[in-house]
Formats: sequence, C-alpha cells, structure tokens
Amino acid sequence: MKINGTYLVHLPQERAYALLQDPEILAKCMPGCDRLDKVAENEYEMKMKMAIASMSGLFDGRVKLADQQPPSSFRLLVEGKGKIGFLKGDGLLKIETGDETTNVIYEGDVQIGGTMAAVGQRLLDTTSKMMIKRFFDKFAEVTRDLKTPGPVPAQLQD
Amino acid sequence: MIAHIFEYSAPTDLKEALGQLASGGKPLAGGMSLIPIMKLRLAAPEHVVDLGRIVALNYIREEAGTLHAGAMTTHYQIESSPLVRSRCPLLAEAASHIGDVQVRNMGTIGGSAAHADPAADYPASLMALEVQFRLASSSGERTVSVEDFFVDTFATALQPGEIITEVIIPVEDPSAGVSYQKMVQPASGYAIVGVAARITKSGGKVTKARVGVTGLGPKAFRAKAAEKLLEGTEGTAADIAKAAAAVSEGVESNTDLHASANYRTQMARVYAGRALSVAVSRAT
Amino acid sequence: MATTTITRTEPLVGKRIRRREDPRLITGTATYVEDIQIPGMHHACILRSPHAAARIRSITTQPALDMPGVVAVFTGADTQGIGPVPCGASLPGLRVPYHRILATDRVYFVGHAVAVVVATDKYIARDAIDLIEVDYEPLPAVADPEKAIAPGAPPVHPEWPDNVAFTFHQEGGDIDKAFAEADVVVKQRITSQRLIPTAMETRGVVAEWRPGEKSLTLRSSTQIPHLMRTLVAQMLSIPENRLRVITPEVGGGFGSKFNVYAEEALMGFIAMKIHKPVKWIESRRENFLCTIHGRGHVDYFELAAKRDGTMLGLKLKLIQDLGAYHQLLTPLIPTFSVLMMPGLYKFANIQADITGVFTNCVPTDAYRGAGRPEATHGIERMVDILAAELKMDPAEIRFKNFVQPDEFPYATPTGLSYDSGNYAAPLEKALAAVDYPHLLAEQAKAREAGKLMGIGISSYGEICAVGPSPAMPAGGWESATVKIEPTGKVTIMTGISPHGQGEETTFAQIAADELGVDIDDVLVIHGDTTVVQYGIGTFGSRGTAVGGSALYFALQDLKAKIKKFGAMLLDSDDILFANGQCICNKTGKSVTIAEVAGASYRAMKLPPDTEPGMVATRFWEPPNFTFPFGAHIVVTEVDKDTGDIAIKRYVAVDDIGKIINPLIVDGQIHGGVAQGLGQALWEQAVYDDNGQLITGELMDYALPRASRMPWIESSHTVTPSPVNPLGVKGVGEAGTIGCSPAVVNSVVNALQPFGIRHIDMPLTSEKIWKLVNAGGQA
Amino acid sequence: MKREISVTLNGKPRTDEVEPRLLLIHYIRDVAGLTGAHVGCETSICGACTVAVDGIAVKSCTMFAVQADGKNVLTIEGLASNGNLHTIQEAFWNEHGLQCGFCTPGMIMVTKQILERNPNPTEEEIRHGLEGNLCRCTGYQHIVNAVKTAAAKTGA
Repeated sequence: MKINGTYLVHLPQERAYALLQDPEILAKCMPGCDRLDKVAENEYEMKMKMAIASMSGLFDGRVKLADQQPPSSFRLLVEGKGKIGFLKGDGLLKIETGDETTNVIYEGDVQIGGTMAAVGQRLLDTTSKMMIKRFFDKFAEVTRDLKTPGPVPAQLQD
Repeated sequence: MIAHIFEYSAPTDLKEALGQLASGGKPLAGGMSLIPIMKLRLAAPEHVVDLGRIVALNYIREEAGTLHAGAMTTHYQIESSPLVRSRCPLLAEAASHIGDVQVRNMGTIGGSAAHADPAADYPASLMALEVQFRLASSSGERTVSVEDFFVDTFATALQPGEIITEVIIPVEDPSAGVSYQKMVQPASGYAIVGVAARITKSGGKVTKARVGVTGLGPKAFRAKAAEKLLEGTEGTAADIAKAAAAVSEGVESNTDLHASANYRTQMARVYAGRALSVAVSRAT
Repeated sequence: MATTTITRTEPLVGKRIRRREDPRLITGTATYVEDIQIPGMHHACILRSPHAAARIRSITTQPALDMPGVVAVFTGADTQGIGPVPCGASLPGLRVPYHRILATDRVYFVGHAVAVVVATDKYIARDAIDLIEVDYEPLPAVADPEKAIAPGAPPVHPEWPDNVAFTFHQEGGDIDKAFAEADVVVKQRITSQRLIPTAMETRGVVAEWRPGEKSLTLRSSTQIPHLMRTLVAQMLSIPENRLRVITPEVGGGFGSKFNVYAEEALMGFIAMKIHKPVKWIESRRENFLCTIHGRGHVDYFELAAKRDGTMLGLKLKLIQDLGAYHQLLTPLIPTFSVLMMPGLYKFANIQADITGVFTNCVPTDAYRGAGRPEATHGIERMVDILAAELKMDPAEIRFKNFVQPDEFPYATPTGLSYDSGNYAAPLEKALAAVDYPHLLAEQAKAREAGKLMGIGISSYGEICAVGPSPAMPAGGWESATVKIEPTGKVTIMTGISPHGQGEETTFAQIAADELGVDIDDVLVIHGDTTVVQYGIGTFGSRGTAVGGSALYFALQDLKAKIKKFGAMLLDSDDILFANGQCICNKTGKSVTIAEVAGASYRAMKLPPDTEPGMVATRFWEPPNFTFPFGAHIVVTEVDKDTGDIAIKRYVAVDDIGKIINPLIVDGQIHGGVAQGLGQALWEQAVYDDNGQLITGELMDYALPRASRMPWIESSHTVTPSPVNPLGVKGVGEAGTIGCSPAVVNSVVNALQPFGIRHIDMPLTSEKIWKLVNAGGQA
Repeated sequence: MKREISVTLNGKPRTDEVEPRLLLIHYIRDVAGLTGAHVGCETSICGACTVAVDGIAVKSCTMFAVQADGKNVLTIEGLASNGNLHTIQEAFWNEHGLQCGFCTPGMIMVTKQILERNPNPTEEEIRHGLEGNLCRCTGYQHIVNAVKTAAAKTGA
C-alpha cells in the first residue's frame, strides 16, 4: 500500500532533520512504542503495542535510518512482527525548508501481513493515515520547546 | 475463532460496573464488534465487563422535547420503537440499515457509537441529529456533543474507564423531512458511504439542513458546507445538487478494495443528493 | 401366492419429489465432520505462514509443548516421510514440486502449514499455537501470473526460475488458413479471476487409529472418499485395506473437496503417533487461505470470421495461475478450457497454447465448472465482440453458427464428440420468454431517455458426466450395488459421494420405478469405503449421469434375477415383472418382490445357474461425456451515477437431457446461477503484490446474498443424451457456466453507447462507474 | 476462571461450569452436544450458528456462553414438537429450501424471527431479513419460497 503526505512542523529544517532521527524522539512519537534500543549505527530494536480502538497487538520491531542526506532527506524503515501479523514500512522523508517552519514530505510503502491483512482490509488505509497523523501530532507536541539544539528535557523522558 | 482467556463480570448495577471499568475492565455492550475481533485475537482484554445485565441502561423515553435512549438499547429496539419512529424517524431508519436481523438484535446504540467505526451506520444520523452523549465513569458524569465525541478513526472522547450511558436525541420537528441513504459494501454490509439528511422548510424555503456522513473519511462528520449551501434555498434539484457536491469538502476520503478515494468521494455526493432529495420531498 | 390385477402406477422419475435427505438436515440431526465425538478425542490446530515466500530459519516449539493439555507438536522435520500431497495430473514435461504436508525449510504461500499442535481441547490447541516461534527470512514473492513469467520475477520454486510449470499446445483444423480467409479478426484479452469456492462447511478431518486392528479411519468432508483412501494410504505408507474413509454429511464442495489435502494425511499421521483420535476443523480464514481456489485465467483470444458472421477459427493463449503447488488436478483444469473452446459453434479450426504458471498463492483447482466456465465466458464474449464488430444481432450470429441438430454426433476440432443437441431450441425459447423484439424496442426507448439498459445472451455448452476413464487420471467410471434384502427392502450403495445434490432421492426414484417398490423402501448409502464398493465420486456433473447409469444397469441385472426366481416360484416361463411383482401371464398369479427376495436368500430351491441372494453390482464405464447446453438471457440496467448494476430479468433455459426430479434440478440451476453471478459481479480473490490475500475473510470476499439475487426464471428443453440409459446430461454446473457471459454481455451491451467492448469480471460498481464517467475509456 | 451458568436449553434447564471465553455456539455444540447449529465463519457474517436467546435470533458465535446465563436458548433441535416438524421446517422441506443443509438450521431459526415480527412479509422483506445468513447452494430462491410458504401456512 502506497502512502504519502505532507506535514508542517514548526522547526527549522536542520533541527527537524535532526529530531526526526533522534531515537528518543522517535520512541516518543511512534504510536505504541516504548523505547528504542540501539543495535547498530542507525538501527534500533523496539517493542511496540499497537492499539486502535479495542484492537491491540504486541510487536517486536526494528527501526532503521538510511540514505541520510542531511538536512534534506532520509529513509525510515520500520518492521514489526507479532502474533496478529507483521508490518513493514519503507518511507522517504523529505525535509523542505521554510524559515520558521519546515515541510516534512513523506512517501513510502506499507506492507501488512497475517491476520491484520486478511481481516482489516477496509481499515488499513484509514488506520495507517491515522497512525502517521498521530506520529506527527506527537512530534509537534514533543518538539514544541526544542527549536534550538540541546538535550531532550528530562520531563519528556518519563 | 477462540479468544484469549479473560476475566468476566456482569454487574447489574451501573456504579459497580463503573468501578470495575475504572480498574481497567473492557466494557462489553452488544459485542457485535468486540467479540469478532477477540475471536481473531486482534483484541485481548484481560477483564471484560458485560454491561448486558444493567437494566437501567436499556430504555427509550421522551422527556421535555428530547428522546433519551439508554446506551444498551439495541438497534432492533430503536428500529421498532413506535416512540422513535414517530418522534425521531431518522434514527429508526438508520438503525434498520445496520448489519442484519441478528446483529440488530444484539448490537446497541452505545456500543456502536463507542466503537466509532468509520463506516458504521449510526454515526451519520447521530451527527445529523445533533445528539448528545451522557458519559459516566467512576469519577462522575458529563455530557458531550456528538461533534466533540467522534474524534478520529475508532477514537472518541471517552476516557479510560468511561462509558456512554445515554444518547440524548432532540425530538424531530414533525414537519421535517429525513432520510438515510447508504451504499452498501457487498461483502461486509458496512457503508461505503452513508448520508443522513434532515430538512426543515418554512415558507417554501429550507430553513434548516443537517447532513451527517459516514464511511467517507476517518470519522463520521457533519457536512456543514453542504448544509449552508442548502439553507435559504427553495431546495430545488439544482440547489440540492450544489449542496451535495460540497458534501466531501475538507475531507480526505478513505480508500479500500471496495471503493477508491475518488469513487467514494463521488458516491458521497451522489448519496448526499439522494438523501437530500428524499428529505426535502418529505419535509412539509 | 396372491392373485392380483396389475394397474400401472405412475413413475416417480420426472416428479417434483421432496428430498429424502432433508428430515435430518432440517432438524439439526445430521452429522457433519465437526459433529463427530469420539471418547478420548484430541484436537489439532495448525500454525500457518504469514509470508508468501520465506525461508524458515528455525522453529521453536518447546513453550507450546510445555503448556498443560498439549500432547504433541509436529513440524516439517517430523513428517518428512509422509506424503507428498498428490498431483493426479500428468502432462508432458509437467514440473511437479514436491508438496510436503508441512513446510520444512521454506514456505511458498500465505497459509502454508508450518506446524501442528495437538491438545486435549481445541481452546488449548489454539492457545499453544501462539507459543510457537518461527524465525522467517522473508523472500520476494509474486502473486500475479503475468508478472510471474515476466523477466526478473522472483522464482516461486528456485529450481524453476521461469515459474513455468508446463506449456500445452493443441490445434485442430487449419488455423492459418482460417485466419488467412477471414474478413475480420477480433482480439480480446479476457480474464477469469481467482475465486474462492467457499462451501459453507469448511473442510475437516477426524482420524482414529485402532492399534489392535492396525487400522485407520478417516472421517473427512470430501467429494471423493475412495480416491482419498487410495491416495492417503500411499501418503502414509499403510495398506489401503486398513484405511477406511467415511464421508459423513458434507456441507457443500463445489470442487473444493474434490481433492486430497495435506491435512488428511497429517491427521492420520497424528492419530497413529499419539494413539488417540484427533479432530481438525478448518477455520474460515484457513479455508480462504489453504483450500483450493478456482479459475485464475488470463486469456488472449483471436476470432476469425467472414463478414456474414460465419466464424472460421479461434486462437487462444491461456495463462493459468496455478499457485505454488499442484493439488490433485491443478494443471488439468485449463486443458478442459481448451476442450470446450469451440462452444456450440461450428469452428473447424482452433489453436490453443496454455502456459501454466507458478505463483506464491494457494493452488487453483476444480471449482464449479472447472475450466468450462472460463472457456464459455471467453467464447461467448468473443461472439458478442464479433457481433458488435459486424453490427449483427448477438442472437442472429449465434443461430448462424450453431452445430445443427442433424450433425450429431458432432466431432469438434478439439477432439470431442458432442452427443446430442438442438442448440437453437433453448435460445429460441429464451428469446420468446423475454419477447426479444419487444425488449429491443424497449431498449431503444430507454436509450433515447438516456437510460443504460442492457440485453445479454449466452448460448453455452458444457462437458459433463465426467467422464470416460481415458479422460480422467483415476478413472471416470462409476459403481453401484443394489441389494434387495430378504424382507424386500432395497439398499443402494453408490460409489458417488453426494453432498447436497440429492441423489438419495433421485436414485431412490430410479430404483423405485425400476423395481416397482415404494420409494420409502429404498435406502441409498454412500461415502464409506468399508461398506461401499470402490467408486470415483461426485464432481463434474457426473452423479446421476454416470453413477445413476451404473445404478440403472445394476437394477436391470437384478430385475433379470427377480424374473428367474419369479418364474421358478410361479412355475412358469411366461412372466411379467411390474410394480414390484412377478406375474404369470397365463394364470395371473403373482409373487411380490419381498417374496422373491426371501426365497432367494432362503435358497430352498434355486433357478438353474443362479446364485442365492438378491444383489447386483455394476461398474459402468461411460462411452462418452455428455454435453448439456442452454441459453441464458439477462436484462440489466446500469445506474450512471453509481455504476450499480440492477438485474431486471434473468431467464435460463437449460437442456440437461432428461430430468429425474424437476424440484432438485431447479435448485441446482438456481445455485449454479448464483455462483456465476457471484463471479460476474462481486467475487474476487485478491492477492496484493506481496502475496497477501486481502480478501481473506467474508468481510471482503463478497458472496451473493439473498437481497442481491434476482428472481431466476428457469425452464428447459429436453434433448436426451444417447450416451447413457437414463438420457440425462448433468445439471450441477450448468447455471454457473451459462451465467457469467450472459451477465457481462448484458452490461457491455448496456454500455454500448460509450463504445465499451469488453469488461473484465467482477463488474464492480466502481469499475462500471469509471467506464461510464470516462466516456468508455477504461 | 470458570463460572457456573444455568441455561434453559430447548426447554430443559442445565447448569455447567464454563470458561468466560467459551462461545455460546461451542457451549451448545461441545458441552450440551447439540450439533444442529453450525460454525461457518468467524466474522459473524454467515449466520449458520443462529439460535434464539430469550426469543431473539442471535449469532451464537458472537456471544459468550456466560452472557446466556439465566436465559432460554432455543436451537433447531428444539423446534419440532412431539415429533411434528415446525411449519417452517416443513416449508423448507416442501420447497427444497436446502441442498447441503449446512446453513439450514440458521436459515430456519432466522426465518422464525422474521415471521414472528412480520407474519406476511413481501419478497423484498424476506430477502432483507435473510441478509445475515449465507447459503452457497440454493441461490436463495427456494429459501425465499419456503419462507413465503411458511408465512402462508402460519397466517392461515
């Protein structure tokens, strides 16, 4: 399934680029993700609890960052597998500059397998969009006070 | 076909239920959405709190210009209730389109609303009817408008431990014309799009138009642009066509095997046109 | 001995008799596989691959084994000696992948069985499945047959990187000459999408091993108990006579249970391992993922004709989506399409090339019609396309090209001999039923008013009574045993295995007429390999035509024997057997069939050269297929705004030869039409590019529902088949085969103002809407 | 943790210990041994498992047995009385409203509900009423006839 969209973030381009690759920020923003554990350069393992309404599932996952072209683009690869199926996302994020704001343009491909794919067909598109929206909404919230470089404030690390 | 193990309780008293929900219980209403996903193991609640034995949540009554339906009132009860049919025919009409006989026998208005399936039938009408939901949790009660209630795909204003206890529906102006028109997904019976329309006329003009839409976007919504375009007009075919064309304004359409985003958008317009035509013709 | 006057009773054959199977079915007392309870029975649950292609790095089963109630977990490593799942087809150069009953190092489609849990309770078995860890290395997959044969496609089986399982070529006449002489050639790519048979009862197996007797009993929801016994015995390497297959009530098959699956051998293996009975019932999701699918064609047709509409030749390039393995008949199905290519028309020249293609999908195999609906859809669409090209009436072009009644038996260029027919008759009858001239006028008016009204005709033929043994991998004959018990009750044992077709009634009708007994005195038994003599089974519209004929001949043998005993008992050579009695023409004295039977078993005295008892068995080999035919006319109206198709009228005139029970025949036609309509309008098995079945449940795979079915106006013409003594042709698949081209022809006809020539099934509302709103540009 | 439930099944009271997750269909079939109602899917689409709970047609695969505690459950086995077929059963038989028979118990149980609520349904109402029950054999036409016939008999 193809996905694409544009999201406006209130950050300068370089800052947006950096924060979108910050494992602590990613862990905060990815729906259901508790934390990312580094396993290699630009590669992390995670446990995810995806919850959409009454539906939920635990996933063991992996996040990879690749093809980094600072400050304008990189690829984000997310994989997860659990008892209700597996998912694989491969997205190119383009970070396009404005002055105070930045457009994050994403396009990619999501693959779903297992029970989720067989029974959730009519909802895959809608829920994928919702998950991405949740990610960026959370990103906006988490990075509101992080317009300039610095350590992630402690209150965000809970 | 076989759910995970869970604890089960079936309180008869609302307070007791709310207490159990506060400690993490998952409410079970009619079960028409929850049980299938539990069987497929897409949901695995640890504790299921069956609301089916709380008699106090199953009623339909009229009070001072509003209908009150307990959250556990079934679709069939709504569909067949003389009170609903006469005082709020749109809701009865919408209920008759849900699922099938067996689903309408078990499914409840509260359960359907709380599930917030983007393709469910009820929400379009609930939107058009401008209902309010009474919500309750162990820490108290509150009332939210339908517009504030539906937040996103499967997402509502309900907080953890909170349930719908009642749907409050304004009694329809007897001169109003209403209609719910639905394009049916051939396999599941869900709405590809469903449009609920309410029209009030006075002096040959449409004085009030309410249009609720389901199936098109991430959640049910009011097509306010369409409503505005119709209000103040005579409700001619041309007026309706113009309004119907605006029904999808500002909505990013869903896409799936059964209908692409573009087709869905177009069908929302067609079905809005149909619902509005019927509603206008029924308004006196 | 009584003296009676014989008055001829009315025959039961031809009557609308309500079914004798029904009392148990309408009271909930029938026994399907899932209903079987055996003390000590265990339950199996199968873990299946979520990937269409992957290497299996490791499987960890210990946590599942540790769960209380779990008695065993088996993986591919444990079952290497079992199998393979049999492919009964042999074609020159056919590549047959070794189909293990559980995957070992690699999975080939979503749903491929990887491990099985056996537990004391089905809930525990299901829980334990979640405790098995499989480490997969996903591999690229291909789910589309045309993509699979394109360069660079991922190989389904690494040993055959081109993904081609076989190619098959057939020619008849002089195709080059036909095309050289043609005034006009029309070409069209026509697909027949993958379908999911969806019998309401999923598959299921109960296996019971009796160690003392060294015998295994399998109760399985199948259409072919005897073939299953032979093949499963081979898979398990046990003597065939120590395997008993019982077919209890079967909740529909439609071809999907005309197969031998991994689970039958797997359950047998488990029962023999754990020495306990074990039950496996397929879930609906498994049914969608692992039970065979049907159709899956991409066809490229070219039709050559004269300007006057005379059809000269037909070429077909057929790409068959086989899936990842061959099930029992997988590669043979498209060859039936080739046989059926000429339809009812006098084509002297044909050419066909099949490419059988592996994909990372569940195998395709026989589904209602099995190859013939695809062919009929193709030819009937091509005739309409030609008619449109030549601006001829679709009915007229058909009449012009039909094989004529005086030309039977008719040799087709595909090597068949059509048995009998009057192909114009059903079309004439159908045209009269709809008042065709009036309908055309109505359509012209509707078009003027801007309405999209369509009239669609199909004149279909089919190959039924499958079939003569040389045409079938495991024999095409059928068997029947008739016993008259000492009290005169009649027991029939038939080798077919009906599952809804009603032969417990129709066979009783035949026997009651032949023997002159009360229908309630006849019992029809089937589906138990220990009780019933070897048989082939129920598929290919063969039950009555082949099985019923075997029964007929067994009844003739018995009648001869009855007469011998009657002659002896009445002490006369001048004997008439009628209405269940032997009567002496001279004295008028008579003996009843019960008296005759009793005497035959007591055997106080025997007629010369006659054995005691009243039993006859026949194994009957049909000399040919039968060729039913018919015409369906469908009137549709397309909603411009939505693309919705409304079926205004459905007229079906079917010639299925003689009719034994019109009530049952009506039901078969209705059900067949529903499945044809399902294909035409709604049903499609959709795999995404990664081989995930995204119509994996009834939430997305749209079966016909009551509210969407039109009223079917069904009637018949009757051209008896000379091939069998009953004159029947077969009815099981007729409705399906006749339906889909009539519907599509009708909708294409409705969209003629937009210049539409062809639309591939299913005709979803969105597809139609797009055509209408793009002014005919697909 | 198991719970005790008491159910009146086809007029006979019984009490059993069940896991909360036990589906009503499995309770009826596996615990009570009444195998007339069938499982044809797992997404509550097919209706083969239809039974009546306190006179209401439900899909027993979409209800836990514990939810039926204290209720009256009627299955296809409880429809005939004193050895006489119910009018609807008789109509399905006479009209050939079944072939493989797997969906039939559900069809008959939902027909009962349809006719209880609307003794003289139109063909359209019948088809609408059968929306939750799939049949793969009959094309529904003979089922519709059976419902019509049963209605005529009941009404007469």
